[in-house]
Amino acid sequence: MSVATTNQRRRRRIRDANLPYQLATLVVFAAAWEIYARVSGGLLIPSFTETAVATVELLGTAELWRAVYVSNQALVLGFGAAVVIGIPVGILLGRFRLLERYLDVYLNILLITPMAAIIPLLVMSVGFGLASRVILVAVFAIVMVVVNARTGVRQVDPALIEMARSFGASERQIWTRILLPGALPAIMTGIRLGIGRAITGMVIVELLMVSTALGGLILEYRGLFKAPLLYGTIVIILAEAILLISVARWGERKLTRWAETTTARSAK
Amino acid sequence: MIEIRGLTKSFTGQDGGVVEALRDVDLDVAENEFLTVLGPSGCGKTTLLKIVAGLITPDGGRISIHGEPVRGPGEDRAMVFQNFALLPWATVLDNVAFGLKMRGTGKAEREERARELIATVGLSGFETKRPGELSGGMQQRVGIARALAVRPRVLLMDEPFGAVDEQTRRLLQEELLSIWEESRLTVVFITHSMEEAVLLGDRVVLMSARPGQVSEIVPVPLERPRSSDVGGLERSPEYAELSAYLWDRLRGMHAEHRPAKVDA
Amino acid sequence: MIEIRGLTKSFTGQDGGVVEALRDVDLDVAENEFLTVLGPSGCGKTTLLKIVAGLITPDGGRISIHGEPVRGPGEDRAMVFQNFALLPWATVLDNVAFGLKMRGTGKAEREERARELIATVGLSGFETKRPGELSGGMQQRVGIARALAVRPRVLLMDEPFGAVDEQTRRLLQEELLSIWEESRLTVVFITHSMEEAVLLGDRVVLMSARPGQVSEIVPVPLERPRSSDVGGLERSPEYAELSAYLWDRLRGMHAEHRPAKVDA
Amino acid sequence: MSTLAIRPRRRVPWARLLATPLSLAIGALAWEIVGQAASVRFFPPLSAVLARLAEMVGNGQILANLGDSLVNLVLGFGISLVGGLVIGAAMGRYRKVEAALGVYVYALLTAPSLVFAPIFFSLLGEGRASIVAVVVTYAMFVIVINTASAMRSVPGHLIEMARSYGASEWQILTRIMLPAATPMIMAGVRLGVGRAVIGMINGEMFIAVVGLGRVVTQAGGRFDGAGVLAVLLVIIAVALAAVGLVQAVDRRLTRWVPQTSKGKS
Amino acid sequence: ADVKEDGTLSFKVAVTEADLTTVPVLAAVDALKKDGHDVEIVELAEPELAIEGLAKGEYAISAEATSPALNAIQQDAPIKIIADVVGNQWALYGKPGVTSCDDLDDRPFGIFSEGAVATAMAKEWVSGECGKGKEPKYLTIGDSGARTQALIAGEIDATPLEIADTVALEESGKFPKIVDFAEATPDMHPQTVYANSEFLTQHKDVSQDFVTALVEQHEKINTKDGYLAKLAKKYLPDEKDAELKEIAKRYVESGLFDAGALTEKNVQKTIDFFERAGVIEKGLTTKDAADLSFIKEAA
Ligand SMILES: Nc1ncnc2c1ncn2[C@@H]1O[C@H](COP(=O)(O)OP(=O)(O)OP(=O)(O)O)[C@@H](O)[C@H]1O
Ligand SMILES: Nc1ncnc2c1ncn2[C@@H]1O[C@H](COP(=O)(O)OP(=O)(O)OP(=O)(O)O)[C@@H](O)[C@H]1O
Ligand SMILES: O=C([O-])O
Ligand SMILES: [Mg+2]
Ligand SMILES: [Mg+2]
Repeated sequence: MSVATTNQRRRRRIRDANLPYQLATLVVFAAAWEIYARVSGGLLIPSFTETAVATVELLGTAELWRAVYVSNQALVLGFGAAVVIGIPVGILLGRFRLLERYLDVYLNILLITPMAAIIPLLVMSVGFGLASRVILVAVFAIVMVVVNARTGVRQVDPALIEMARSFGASERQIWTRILLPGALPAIMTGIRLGIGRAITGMVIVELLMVSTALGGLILEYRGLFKAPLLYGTIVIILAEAILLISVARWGERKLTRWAETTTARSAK
Repeated sequence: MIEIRGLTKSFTGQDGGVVEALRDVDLDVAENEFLTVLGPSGCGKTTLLKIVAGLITPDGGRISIHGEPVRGPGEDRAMVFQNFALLPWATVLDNVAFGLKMRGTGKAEREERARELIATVGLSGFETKRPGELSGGMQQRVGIARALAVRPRVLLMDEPFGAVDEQTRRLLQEELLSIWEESRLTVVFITHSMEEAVLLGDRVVLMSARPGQVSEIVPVPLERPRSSDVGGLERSPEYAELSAYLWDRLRGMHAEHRPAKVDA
Repeated sequence: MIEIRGLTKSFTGQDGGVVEALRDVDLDVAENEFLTVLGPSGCGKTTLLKIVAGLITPDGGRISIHGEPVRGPGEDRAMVFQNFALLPWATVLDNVAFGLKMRGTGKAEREERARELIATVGLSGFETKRPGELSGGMQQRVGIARALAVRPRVLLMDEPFGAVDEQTRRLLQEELLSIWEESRLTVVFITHSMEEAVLLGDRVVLMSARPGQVSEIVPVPLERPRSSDVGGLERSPEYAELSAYLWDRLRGMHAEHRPAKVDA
Repeated sequence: MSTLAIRPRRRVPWARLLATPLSLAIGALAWEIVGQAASVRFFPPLSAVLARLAEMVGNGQILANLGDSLVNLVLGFGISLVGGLVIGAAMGRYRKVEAALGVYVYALLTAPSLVFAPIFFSLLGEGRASIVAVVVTYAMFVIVINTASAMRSVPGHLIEMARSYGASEWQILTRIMLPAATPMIMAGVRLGVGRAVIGMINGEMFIAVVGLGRVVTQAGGRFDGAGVLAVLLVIIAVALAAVGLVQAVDRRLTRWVPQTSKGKS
Repeated sequence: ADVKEDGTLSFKVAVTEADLTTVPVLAAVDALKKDGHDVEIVELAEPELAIEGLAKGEYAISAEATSPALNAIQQDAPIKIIADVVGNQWALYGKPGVTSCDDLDDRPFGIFSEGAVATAMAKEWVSGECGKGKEPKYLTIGDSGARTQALIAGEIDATPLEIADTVALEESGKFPKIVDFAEATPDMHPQTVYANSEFLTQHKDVSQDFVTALVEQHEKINTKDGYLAKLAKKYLPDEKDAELKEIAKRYVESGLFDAGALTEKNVQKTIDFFERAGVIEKGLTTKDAADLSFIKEAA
């Protein structure tokens, strides 16, 4: 119990220590933005204050929340699929070298392919509905999940697998009792990075082809030169990304407290 | 009870080179014996132990326990690992209960048994800690408790105290001896340390490297029980004589293998 | 030559707790002395050594070398680290020359000097290897050569052989002794091992923990030179007596600090 | 001497060398078969895509635009590399810099960078500068983050060792921290170069329509599946070549890392 | 725009996804180049970007949808409409069997983004034609080509399309034209040429030369057989030849190219239309939005 509270206290102190610096950065950034917008802003560049006002305004509209709801359907389904498919595939690749050797090149290709370019083809094949949005979100996110799960499995101490075998563990038990928990920190990192990618995918498909929801709002505000609302929407999307990633980080910490690194920051 | 005849094992390294880890090893371990194995690094000690554990299949030769050929890991054997091999995410209790769980023991029974063993190795009160919160010596106690929990007849230990500091090591040696004296398990114990080999073993198996072979088996004339005063034993002339003898033998092997120059 | 008076040092842990690592430590090290420091884990041995090295500033007390107060790392001292602290990307030659480079020695001179030291520690032929290609014992030879290369008057060694296997350790001990006997450096040598403390030291400093204090200083009556037969020394009655005495003292300290139960 | 002089018989690891080409061949075959069987416009068989590619190369469309795109890539990646290393090193070394920038860098890493396209346009116009800026938003942050955590995880005892020999702050940075951090930094650089290629195409598609991005946009607009995939093949080849180049540099810089601890990507 | 030593100019003209409708503009630019001016054609991804650049004075001239220009003008951007690019080329197409608005009640109806011209015309038509309480389900698909595909694939029941996209559709004969917006909303000029006001005042003569050249190009297109197809081949080398010819023919037949078609009256009507559609606020006048002196001079 005492351990837990000191941990919390430490974490809180670190957060408190960071906050002034974070705020300072924000202030500098906001000031630079405000000045630039006032001096030489164009039609598409609102000032910081206008954007802040528009953001608050947007949050009070039903239209925004409807858009958030619709966009997030694709996010939840697509990202869920990426996790459910990606983790086992990653573990499989991490465990079986041969398989990995053959699939590695495709993972690399997936990692470097500009998905935006294939959106027209995707939309042609599965249409403009939820399906293409879900697929695109999944495709954006899954590489991160697979690659990290694979790395995680590779980092599992082989001695643990041997130990389990010495006690007669089956392959299934090795997966559930050794590989999955051992790879969990890396898997959680993959999930965190995957969320970022998933949100990117969600927005990009809406911007490029299926212009509903948040992407649709961006296009609309851009088309009407409502710059503050345009960037208000973008701020809200970024806020969602940060929120979800923070939740993932929190979950990561909860689930993998045992792996908290002991590498102290080098002096200074 | 353990009978090893003509055991051979080679490995193909990642670079395609072949290493002969064991050549023609013959060895018998008696029931209740405490056998220690000593030899330079890379001489095949771990390979030998893992073959006994059923984790590695030999290329040739026979190995049987109580007349039964070894075909894989079995309930009669349990291993204690050099680097502990504890699950970092599991509590002490779950780690100790791990072997029982793999063998399908029910929750209530395995926890009871685990608590018992935790008490035996002096870790009561630490049941809910995780390995990261324990010192090396405490971690290795967990490893020993885990192995003992499955009631093995043969305990296989691969340099179990190699990663533990000197003082803790002595305490663990004393504890291991008293556990062994009570339970009369059969123990095969690998070590790098001459003192340890002599202090613990009934016989010391000396192995030499490239290829890994049994070069000599040395009986230890020290009296039992030895658990009460490991420090005291060191003062006996038999101990001094034996350890000097082993040191000479090992230094010879070591010097042979210390390269003066390598071609890159 | 080293004079330590009333040294104190506390650390504030990450969790905000304060640990008193050293309390009121007085210690004198004579010119050319080989001083070994023994004590349970966490008693402040490393802290003490780093203060002498000038890497840590004490909270209170005085420390001077040849009457000069210590203000930071100095050219008169060199340290050998427990985990070798070799640069994994640099060759043996560059590692040995590292200290000289930091001190601005020219390339030709430092390479010549490095090759000399590499020969001294028996690593000629390995100049272009990287640490990853060497065994632990060979790595620590590199660490020792690096320290000797800068011609220190004081050699500070923090459990230098802790990560090396038993047999290699004995060889390194013999080598270190013969180097020291030739050069007559002043050595402060931390160890966890009683045998090592006795085999190497002129005096053994026994430290106790919480707070870290010097509890006793034990002179070693064994004859010099000892380098020729470390194994043989162990058979002498003085050695047996002294090591038994130290073991009793240490076991006492250790048992005191072995927690029976913790509050979670 | 004798023992080590025996050189182990080395076998060429054919199985490993052949895995990638073999795997690509299987993939290509599967693509061809599925493409033929499906017979739909959005998924033409490989042969059709290659034919289209040959045609596009023939009429000069690919090569002319490729050069343009590569300039964008090289500039953007170069800036990302320098910026990523400097900011990352500062974040890794100085807690205050990390405190000030950390959250934002993470936010930018995960943000859908495409939404910033109009900002770049407003700030930098439609020229090369905007596209390079998009490349930078795609590539830089992953380098920053890897560099920062690489610097943070440099073993403290190496720094202490250097200090004990009187190393200066600058010497510690250049002689200890940078080399020690290199493997992890290079992992970030490898990810960064892949992202840079994506940024290059996106910049060319969503600000000024130039380079390969222009070719792919036009093909997409016509729903010319073979055209899109043909350009995509070129882009993937460019990206794989870029990643391969980084890997080659990586191998040179990190030869010292022991095999066992050298995790892939 | 920079004035070079010999008095000629150096400036940029922005286009968004060059297609057949922008070809005459490109030809007019070439005429200016012949006079010694240095004109760079910039191809942008979105019309909004062109407007932004125009407002900042980075581009002298651009041509695309009228509504973003009006929107920007209303926000005090220094932009003026100076000529027509192409007449109202939009028509509403439906899947087989759809003939009136009532058939579309609660059916998927593909639109360009909110605020786009075609969307506004479609919505105005829906509100005028459909029975009370009847409304299609709008589905936003940002690209005319994509909407054509969606219509063919049966994803949507109806959508406004431009001529370029309808050729393939009409060939099949299965997809009926429900309404031609050129007839339903006469006087609407959805696509125009606009320019930076400062450029217009500082370089009146060059601006005039440009508009005159554009008018000439339009004239040639309307009078010389196959002239547009020839231009198209020159300026759109990547497009398929046969298809382009067919589309060019359709544009010419529809008589959509008439740079001088803008009048005070129809510009005001166009403004009024966008006001009704909610794309711009009330209060904008022809005088604010357009400078028709160039086309008058050219005529
Ligand atoms: N899986 C393997 N693949 C290739 N070579 C191996 C493998 N396992 C062991 N070897 C080689 O076999 C030889 C014997 O190894 P083993 O681990 O049994 O030695 P050891 O006596 O336990 O050494 P140490 O005292 O260092 O633990 C060594 O040369 C080693 O490199
Ligand atoms: N930088 C530090 N921050 C906080 N506490 C520290 C720090 N360095 C040492 N300590 C604490 O000071 C005490 C003494 O540490 P020190 O490393 O000197 O012990 P030691 O005798 O060298 O132990 P060991 O034998 O395990 O190496 C320990 O309780 C340790 O936790
Ligand atoms: O793949 C991306 O377009 O980011
Ligand atoms: Mg071993
Ligand atoms: Mg220490």
